[in-house]
Amino acid sequence: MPDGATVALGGLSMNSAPMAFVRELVRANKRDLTVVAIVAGMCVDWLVAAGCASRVVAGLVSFEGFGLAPNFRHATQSGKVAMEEYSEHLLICRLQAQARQLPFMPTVAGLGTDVPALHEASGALRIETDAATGRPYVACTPLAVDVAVVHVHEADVAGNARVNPKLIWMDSEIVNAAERTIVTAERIVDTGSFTAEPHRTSYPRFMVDAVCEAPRGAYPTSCFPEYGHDGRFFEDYLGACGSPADFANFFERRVAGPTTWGDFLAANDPQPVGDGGEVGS
Amino acid sequence: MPDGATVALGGLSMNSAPMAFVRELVRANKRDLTVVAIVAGMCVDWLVAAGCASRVVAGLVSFEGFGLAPNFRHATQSGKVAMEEYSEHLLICRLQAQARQLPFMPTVAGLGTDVPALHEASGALRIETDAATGRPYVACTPLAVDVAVVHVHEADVAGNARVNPKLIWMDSEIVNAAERTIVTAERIVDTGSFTAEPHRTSYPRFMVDAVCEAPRGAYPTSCFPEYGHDGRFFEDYLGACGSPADFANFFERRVAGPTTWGDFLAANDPQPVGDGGEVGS
Amino acid sequence: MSGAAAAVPGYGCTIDELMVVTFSRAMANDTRAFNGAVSFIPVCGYRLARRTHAPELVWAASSIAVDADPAVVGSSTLSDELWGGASMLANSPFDFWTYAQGARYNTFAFRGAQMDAYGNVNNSVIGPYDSPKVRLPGGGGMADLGCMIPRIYLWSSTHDPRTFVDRLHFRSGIGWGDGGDHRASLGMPGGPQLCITNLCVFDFEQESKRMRLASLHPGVSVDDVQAATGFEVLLPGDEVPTTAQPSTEELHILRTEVDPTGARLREF
Amino acid sequence: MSGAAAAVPGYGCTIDELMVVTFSRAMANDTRAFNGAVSFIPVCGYRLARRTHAPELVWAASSIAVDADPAVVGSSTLSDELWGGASMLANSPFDFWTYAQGARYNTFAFRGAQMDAYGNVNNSVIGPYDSPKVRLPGGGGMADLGCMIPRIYLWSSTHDPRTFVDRLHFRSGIGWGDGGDHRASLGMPGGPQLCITNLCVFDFEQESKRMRLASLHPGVSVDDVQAATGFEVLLPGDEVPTTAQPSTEELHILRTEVDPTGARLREF
Repeated sequence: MPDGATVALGGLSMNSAPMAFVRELVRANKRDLTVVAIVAGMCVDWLVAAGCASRVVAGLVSFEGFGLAPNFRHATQSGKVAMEEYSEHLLICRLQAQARQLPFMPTVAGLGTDVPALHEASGALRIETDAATGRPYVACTPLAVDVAVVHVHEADVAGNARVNPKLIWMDSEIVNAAERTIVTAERIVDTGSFTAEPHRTSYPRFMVDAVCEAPRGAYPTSCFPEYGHDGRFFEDYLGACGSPADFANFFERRVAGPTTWGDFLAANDPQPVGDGGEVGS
Repeated sequence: MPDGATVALGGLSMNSAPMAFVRELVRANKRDLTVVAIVAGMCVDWLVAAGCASRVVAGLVSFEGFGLAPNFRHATQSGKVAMEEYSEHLLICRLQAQARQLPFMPTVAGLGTDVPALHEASGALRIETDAATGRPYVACTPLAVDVAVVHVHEADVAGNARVNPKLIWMDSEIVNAAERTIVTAERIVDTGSFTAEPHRTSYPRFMVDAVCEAPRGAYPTSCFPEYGHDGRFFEDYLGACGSPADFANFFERRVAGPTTWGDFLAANDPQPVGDGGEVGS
Repeated sequence: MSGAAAAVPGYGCTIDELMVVTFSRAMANDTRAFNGAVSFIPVCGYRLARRTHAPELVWAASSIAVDADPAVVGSSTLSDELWGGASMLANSPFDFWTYAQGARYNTFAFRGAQMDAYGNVNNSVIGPYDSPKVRLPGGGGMADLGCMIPRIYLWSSTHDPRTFVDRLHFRSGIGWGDGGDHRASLGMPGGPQLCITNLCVFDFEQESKRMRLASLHPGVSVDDVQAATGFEVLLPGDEVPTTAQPSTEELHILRTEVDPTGARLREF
Repeated sequence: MSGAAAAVPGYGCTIDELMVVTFSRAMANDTRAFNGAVSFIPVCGYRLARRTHAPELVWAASSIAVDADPAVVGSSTLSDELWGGASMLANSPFDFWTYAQGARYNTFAFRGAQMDAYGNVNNSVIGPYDSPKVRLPGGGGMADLGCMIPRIYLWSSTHDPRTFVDRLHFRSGIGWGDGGDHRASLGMPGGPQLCITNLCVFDFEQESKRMRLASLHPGVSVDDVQAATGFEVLLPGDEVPTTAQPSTEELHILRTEVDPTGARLREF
């Protein structure tokens, strides 16, 4: 992952972001990353806080009911980090155009709003009119992604990967669009686990370039159905934002400082696995 | 299902076609149907043999290694039935444009072949050039479907439906495009079966308008993983095509004549359920 | 993280409860809804409607979990906390977005940091776009779903002139657009039906598609609403009615079954 | 339904076996392939390649079952009979077609009822399109995958002038199109690499993109091939080599592991 790369992060809002990998980007002091995240929160805020990201390409960045993402907010307000704003579906369509090698993907999303005009100069989005019906649509051009990073429950060393109980969020869209894909997994399993239930495989080995084991690797976001998001972490994080010094201290102690992922988890003392939603699993 | 309706049939080639429902269309002596079937075989041949279909909209109709679909072949050669020929992906794109209420879906499929020109006059397909890149694409316009009919393993009376172990073929594309959807199911189950494993549901109740129980309802096509296609039926069917009288006799005795679906199965003596592929189920 | 909501004079309930019940009553039996982030009032409203007058109502929790019936509403409306009892976990890019584009879901509710008289919303920036005073989260699916879904509902627990503005700083999501036939001319189905706030209920005047006072919550005057609203509030021809009182049964179900832990107060 | 294939003089195998082995040897270790209907030769070729020189080769049986390793090849190559041992059952509209459009699969093999010198194929009609002598099944995915997949292989077990024609009655699938840079000008990746028949192997001349004789099966002459081919067969600068002999190991694996029941003979 060179400085300056375009990296797309999986997950959605409080759910299933590849936080262990994001923390490694922070610790590796990456610079000038363009971060693509369809609907995101903490993952983007860490990369902005650590100065890794220079550009955020997203439909929404927030901590939901907990509040705004504080570093993202301040860095984009000051102009230190650029926000390339889409709606959720416009961004999906750009990723789909890339994945399917199409000149564009059409959608009605964004018509009548101020979003398409943000991308008129770059040509990323174009409002066009269908020749036959006269209906307007937004032509979403391909969005190139160097590396997608997604978190899964199980992967084998060949790269077969599975989200339990089912791939739900939009991670497949970034995987399909990306030049390379890195998977972090709660568990590394034998290939026999995939051949035993091949209908449950989310990504085949040829779509995955690297696999890293990362137990509880989505913390503090959720990893349904195994664990929920840790609201206390979000509250502590926001609570530390009173002063730059307080936040720097918090970020070093609770995020960037711990040497291993295990050390990080110990520093944050998450509740035991199994406290998440227990639905249908 | 009024005469003249456009009906889309699920399944793919030798697999998972809603044969029990198709047989009821034959027995009800429906007329002038437009039959949409992406990659099909026996289901189309029955409807053509019985004079139900006046138009076939498809990417491929055959009995694969067993031979050509005989009634389809002769009726389209004589002009009695019109073949509206697409490729598989061009047809999917037309269905997707309909499902997503888009003026068209773009694809590179079909470029450089004679297929798009078949649909130039009707405007169903248009070859266009992307304004920004100069790249050609095929604009696939929406294909309206009155009724989709798909076969599943399990459904509840509310219309929730599940294909085991996973929705694999392109049935979702016709369901999403159709005004109404009829599901035939190997088994009717309680809604609790869906709430127990909600990640396995293929269609939610609001996409399904009617459910009919039809055990072994895909016979003589397969219903993976529960039973395979019955090659003997295909061979007998083709073997009866030597003379119109022989075929009429065969069709009455083995297809249209039996009163109930159970009578039909008894007349054809399929092998016991469980002889299909036993993969990963 | 939860606030407290004011009592509604004479109604034996608080304002959050009145808003949920009012939202619930607007839901027909053929409603097929889903919800996005921080949508406690609509989530409670869908759940209540299904338990009262609209048993066939479809609600996809977080846009994922069809017919979910969780024991409680948790701290996020866009998480698996809400998925208990669902009959389907839909996949987002293929299932959800196809159903949304095809208007198989017919109902969506959104709120913005700013909302205008036509039910358009801003959740992107306060201030100039390129150097904003506040960088908000972004519109998420608002720009998409506003275009696709025919029955749009708006709500706000902060009815004040900062929220209800004459001119949005950015249009993140479309309601009735520029008003009149603008939305229809773009080929979009339906449009905003109601806006339910902590002071009143707005509907939309048929020709102009501007917000019009439909009912006042108890103790609230027309002048109160106008003072809290940054655009001119249209009035109905007749006298403005008072928002109907929740029934004892509705309040009981809301308090004991729909949202026993009071998650809806997170919006206050 | 199965036919019989002629013995290959001096090679200790039959022509189906020579075709499978030749196909197999053309598959590099980075092959990511799938197959459609009635594709016994390619299916056996992928399976053999993976067991010999290309252990990393990906083959999605019926385009669905990734890394399948069935005990036998059944009566259809587009059915669940082939799915045993797969590590993934991909969904057709979302997984398969996305991987195909993105050229994540890089290899596809097709045959047509007619094939021309540029590797274009016809599987739609024999005779005039509107009143055909024979209505064939239709191109299925040929018109799609010919455009999307960079490494295209053709094969035929019926090398005769009815199959290899100067002018297709209908172009159901594109190979090199009109030849030269036509395919590239349409923005398509790669193109046909080889055509393996029961008489010979063709490659494609680099400039014109016309079929050129690459090797002759034992006992077949250049004249035999030309007589069986409806277009002028290009010859290489040097003498035409003989198609290489299958090894004992390849034949053993083919006969005992890849296709012990001889399903490949369904093409003969």
